[in-house]
Amino acid sequence: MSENLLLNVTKLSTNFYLYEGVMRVLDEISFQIRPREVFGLVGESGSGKTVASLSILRLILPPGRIISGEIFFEGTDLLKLPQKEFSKIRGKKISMIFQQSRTALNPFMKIGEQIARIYRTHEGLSKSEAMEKAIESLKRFRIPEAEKRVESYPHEFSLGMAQRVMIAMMMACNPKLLIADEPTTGLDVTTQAQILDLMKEARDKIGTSILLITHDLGVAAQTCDRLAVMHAGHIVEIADVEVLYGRPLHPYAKALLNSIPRVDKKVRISDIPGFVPSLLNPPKGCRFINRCPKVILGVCEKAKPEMIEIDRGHFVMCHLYEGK
Amino acid sequence: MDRENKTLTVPKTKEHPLRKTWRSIDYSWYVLRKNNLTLAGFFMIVFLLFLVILSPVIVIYDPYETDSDNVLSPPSWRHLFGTDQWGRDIFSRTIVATQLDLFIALTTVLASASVGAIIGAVSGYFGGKVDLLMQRVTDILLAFPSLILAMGIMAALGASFWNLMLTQFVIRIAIFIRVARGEMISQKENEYVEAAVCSGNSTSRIIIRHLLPNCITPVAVMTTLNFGYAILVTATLSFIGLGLNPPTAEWGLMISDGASYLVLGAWWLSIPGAFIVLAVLGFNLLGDGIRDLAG
Amino acid sequence: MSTILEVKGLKKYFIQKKTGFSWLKGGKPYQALYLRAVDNVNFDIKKGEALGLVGESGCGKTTTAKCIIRLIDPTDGQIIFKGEDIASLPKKELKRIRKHMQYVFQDPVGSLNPRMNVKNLLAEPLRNFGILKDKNEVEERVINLLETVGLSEEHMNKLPRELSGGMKQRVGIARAIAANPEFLILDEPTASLDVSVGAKILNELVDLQKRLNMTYLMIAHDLSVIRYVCNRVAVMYLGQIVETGDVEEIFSDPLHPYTEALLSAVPIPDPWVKIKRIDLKGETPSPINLPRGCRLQNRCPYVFSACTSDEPELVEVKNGHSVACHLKSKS
Amino acid sequence: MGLFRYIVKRFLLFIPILFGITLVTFTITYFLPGDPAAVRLGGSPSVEALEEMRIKMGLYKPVWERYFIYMSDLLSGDLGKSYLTDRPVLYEIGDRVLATLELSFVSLFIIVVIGIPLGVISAFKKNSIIDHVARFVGVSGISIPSFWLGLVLIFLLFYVARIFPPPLGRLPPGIDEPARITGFYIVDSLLSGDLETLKLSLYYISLPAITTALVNLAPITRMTRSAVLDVLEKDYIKAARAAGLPERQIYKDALKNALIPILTTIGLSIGFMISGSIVIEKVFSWPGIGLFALQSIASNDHNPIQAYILIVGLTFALINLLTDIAYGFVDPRIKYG
Repeated sequence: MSENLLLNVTKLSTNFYLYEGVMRVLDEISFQIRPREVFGLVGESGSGKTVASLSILRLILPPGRIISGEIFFEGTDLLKLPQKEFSKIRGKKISMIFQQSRTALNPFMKIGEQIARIYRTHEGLSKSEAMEKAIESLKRFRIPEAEKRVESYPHEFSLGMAQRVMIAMMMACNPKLLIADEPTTGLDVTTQAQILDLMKEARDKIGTSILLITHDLGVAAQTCDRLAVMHAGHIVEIADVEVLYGRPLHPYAKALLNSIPRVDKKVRISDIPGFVPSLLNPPKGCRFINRCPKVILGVCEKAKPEMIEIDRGHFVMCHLYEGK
Repeated sequence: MDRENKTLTVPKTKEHPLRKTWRSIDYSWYVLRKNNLTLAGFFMIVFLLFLVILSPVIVIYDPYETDSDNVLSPPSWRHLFGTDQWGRDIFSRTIVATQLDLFIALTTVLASASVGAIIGAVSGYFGGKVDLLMQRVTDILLAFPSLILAMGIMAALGASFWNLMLTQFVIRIAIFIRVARGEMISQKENEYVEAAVCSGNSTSRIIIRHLLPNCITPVAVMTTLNFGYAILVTATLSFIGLGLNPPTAEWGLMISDGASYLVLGAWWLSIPGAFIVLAVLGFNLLGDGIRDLAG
Repeated sequence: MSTILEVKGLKKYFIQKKTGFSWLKGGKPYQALYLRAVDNVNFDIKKGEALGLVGESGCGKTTTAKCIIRLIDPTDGQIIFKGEDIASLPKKELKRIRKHMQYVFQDPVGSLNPRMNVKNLLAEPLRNFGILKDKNEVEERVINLLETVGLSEEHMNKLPRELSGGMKQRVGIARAIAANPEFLILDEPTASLDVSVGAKILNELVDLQKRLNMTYLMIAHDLSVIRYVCNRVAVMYLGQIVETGDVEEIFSDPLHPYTEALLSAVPIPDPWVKIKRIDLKGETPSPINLPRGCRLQNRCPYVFSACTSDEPELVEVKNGHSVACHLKSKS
Repeated sequence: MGLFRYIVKRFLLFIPILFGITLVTFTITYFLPGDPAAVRLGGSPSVEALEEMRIKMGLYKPVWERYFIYMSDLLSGDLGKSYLTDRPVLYEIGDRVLATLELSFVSLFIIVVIGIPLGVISAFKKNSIIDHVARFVGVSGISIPSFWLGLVLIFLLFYVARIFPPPLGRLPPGIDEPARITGFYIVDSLLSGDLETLKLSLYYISLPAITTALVNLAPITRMTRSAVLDVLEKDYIKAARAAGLPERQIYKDALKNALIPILTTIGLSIGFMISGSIVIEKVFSWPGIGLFALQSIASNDHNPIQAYILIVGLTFALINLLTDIAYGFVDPRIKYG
């Protein structure tokens, strides 16, 4: 199975060192991404999704630090790679799009130039060749009048268009893996649908795997092949999307899926009581313990549950299922 | 919905109000400690204030009493910092000057800060023609480097204590008006103002109870950063003869006196100079810390 | 059921002055451009009803709502609230109206004064509207209010920044219902919250409406939220209502092409349900330069000659279901 | 078109400021102590002579008329006469302004060469030792009174160590100034090939320039640091890293985008140096416009005081205008907005 993996994250932990104490934002999370798949990382705010994505690209800035774990990408451990080598992978083999693309583009630089210099950096093209490729890549992501638009500055684009530019820029070198951190949050639904279509299209045509980080379970259901649910720095469940929505096992995943209203039919929703625990002083055992309706006293508060495979490819981290 | 769950999940921690105050003091202290420079600044100011408080005890010589037998003497046990060209005790003069310079800086900056903040806030809230006029006035005042403006006004009014106070007030009121106005304009856009309208508040109550408390922070930061600058302006004006008049015990004047005897040594100007640096540096370091705390 | 609010021909134009150099050639010193944020909006809400106002960002939903509570003065039109036209009421009399009409803001962070504690925030409407004066009574009522929205006494002395997002929004709701209003405007009350927290707020809103017999005007861009809370819905596009009717009716049988597209774009949290997307091409035009005729003409897949010449009017096609589309209102 | 409009708008906003500056200088002169007529006549003139002179000078005319006369004189380039030297103020200032400018430019050169790199390093190596040192030096710099620093340096480096020259102006007494070409001694002596004078003028300018630079270094370093830091924390820098651009390129981006605030500070520094020169010139007997202004204040000579304040105000305002316009050229959001 391991030869069939594009990205293998094992026991990755990232801490933030603050005045109040050490914040254990990621606590030994493990997941795998296969080639040509859309892998979703869902969870509520504060669950550590964004930190997970930034950790993969080693973009964690102080006071944060990756403290342990391995991230194997095509057989090399990204965390052990020297900075210089790693720069060659970023943007060429793994790249990332951000939530606010208008702030993620340099406001003083024409977008054509911004895309072209990625070609110049990674493929060593000349100025004019790179510009031609930049136009081509804008066309690929359906930006109208690409020849003219390369001369524009980021503030001249609408939010949706800026997100397309960002995708065009980050997909410039046809990376093997695209990390998309809430790429459609803040966009209108119709624009969101278009952006998600573009990303799926990129996967189909180029074969790029996508790590989609989202809080929107609707987006995850419609876009992802496999899904990991995060809660308070832990991945609590991983499964194929149909399995996860059809038969969620972890009490958090169940509760989360029960809390979303639907547009196609009237459903009764219920909330999850309590709050995401503080990551400064998380519960010693299971981090869902304060909110869980099925706590096993004497077990859940004592030890962190192990990740166990219930079915083929269906992992869950909960004491309820241990020994089954 | 099961309401039982709620009592379980919301931790019942009723915090004593004093404890809460302590927590915020503790946090400020943490910020001070974390940044050694801010802490240093804090102690510099505390030291100077300490000297000012102790002045009735430690100023043993009359700072204006001349002693022709004992001029320009270097530091000794009798005269800790030596004596000046008229035989006056420099230590006593420096302490009295500390009182004077700190007094001028604190009162004038606080005065222009409070007046400026209110003018700026009101003009920013209402906008319109008065605001436009206010803006032009501040533009003009800010068109001059403040030292030059101060010099001009002092030249016109003549060197004296009250003229210096007035000048100090005038040269920095514009900056406070501008800061408060800008803050008011951005605070005004916040939804809590609309919410306050919906809650039935009158305009005056919205300004006083809702907006002004939220405009204080940048004004406060600006105020601390200006204390040091005000001390520099007083000393500089006095040095060039446009601030206070001799024989007042004032740092800038003392340096100016000492400068004439540079050939004989640097004692007579280094002591007051060191005090200026201590005071200004103290306020600047502290101001930087407060800015970090607020930002 | 009696009508509590009737909006007739509501318009809000924002004027943008564009200064140029045409005055050098003897023209005007500036050119006034009208941004037609809300352009001839009509609807009514009956007592006890929850009307949802949906549309994408910039379509004028929030401007409409803020005109109704007069945080923005409308350019034209009538707002009849409990039989009285409040569109042109002088500012002084608005306090009387706002006792009965309240607003819950979208952003729980920005809408609570960061320097006021929960108690003072909630006491403000009680005192200002002259409901309670006595200190102890106010405190009692504040505790009561906090419990109504699922908070408790211990939150009373907290500052907004010490509360989580969900709690802040609940304080916002508590403040809005403090004076026992009959009519509540909810501006995207859950948009900035996590789903599990949002679920709690939505359930509480549904609950409150039943218990206190309140009337809601709820603004949302998320159609599933509307479906959960509202019984009627109005769809807005570029400052106009393009379709209105019962929630079940519109969500199962949308008539306007824009409603259709909007509904088909909502991702459904169910991997088995795949909706066929109806894609609108291009982008929403600027509300400054609006085309003649239908405002959707450049994006609509069914566009025909009438669309470019005449502006379609909102016409009732079925029982209570109205649509503003040349294609549908004719057939 | 966008840029043109922006610039025209800036210029239009500049006009009321110019007007305001003249208003302020006029008001200040109006309140200046002393009787200008008495100063002009000198000695102890008779009451009749004084009265006659007052009428001749228009001192009895209403305020607005005097302001009008002042403005029309100003517009025709007439700054009045210095009654002390009996020469037009314009000439007096023209003789001295280059001394002030030469000192300012040399100091500016030192500041830019040291301050900006220091700020940049300080930002890139945030919280390193260099950063702490730079920040401490920065905050100390703005806390030391320039005149005191000058005196201490004179004492240490001239009286004690005998490394630097005495504070006696631009050249030692008895040395002729170089043939006047530009008015800057360094440039003139270089152009006329007079290496001895060049050496002396560099020697004499060194200490005042170092003093001015030390005091003005702080704002530039601080501003550069915070501007670069500000940019480094932006999302697009993170995105550029995610796109695999080399660190060198990222730093280049950060510098480029931080350029405007740095430019503004440089502009402000020029203003501060010119205004601060009044003190430095006194300490070092530097024959610039600041020293001239002080002499005029001491002898109640109104016109030069007025001219001095006017010129400094104008320079300051003009620099602000220029930085504003520079923004327009660099920031595309202004150009099209």
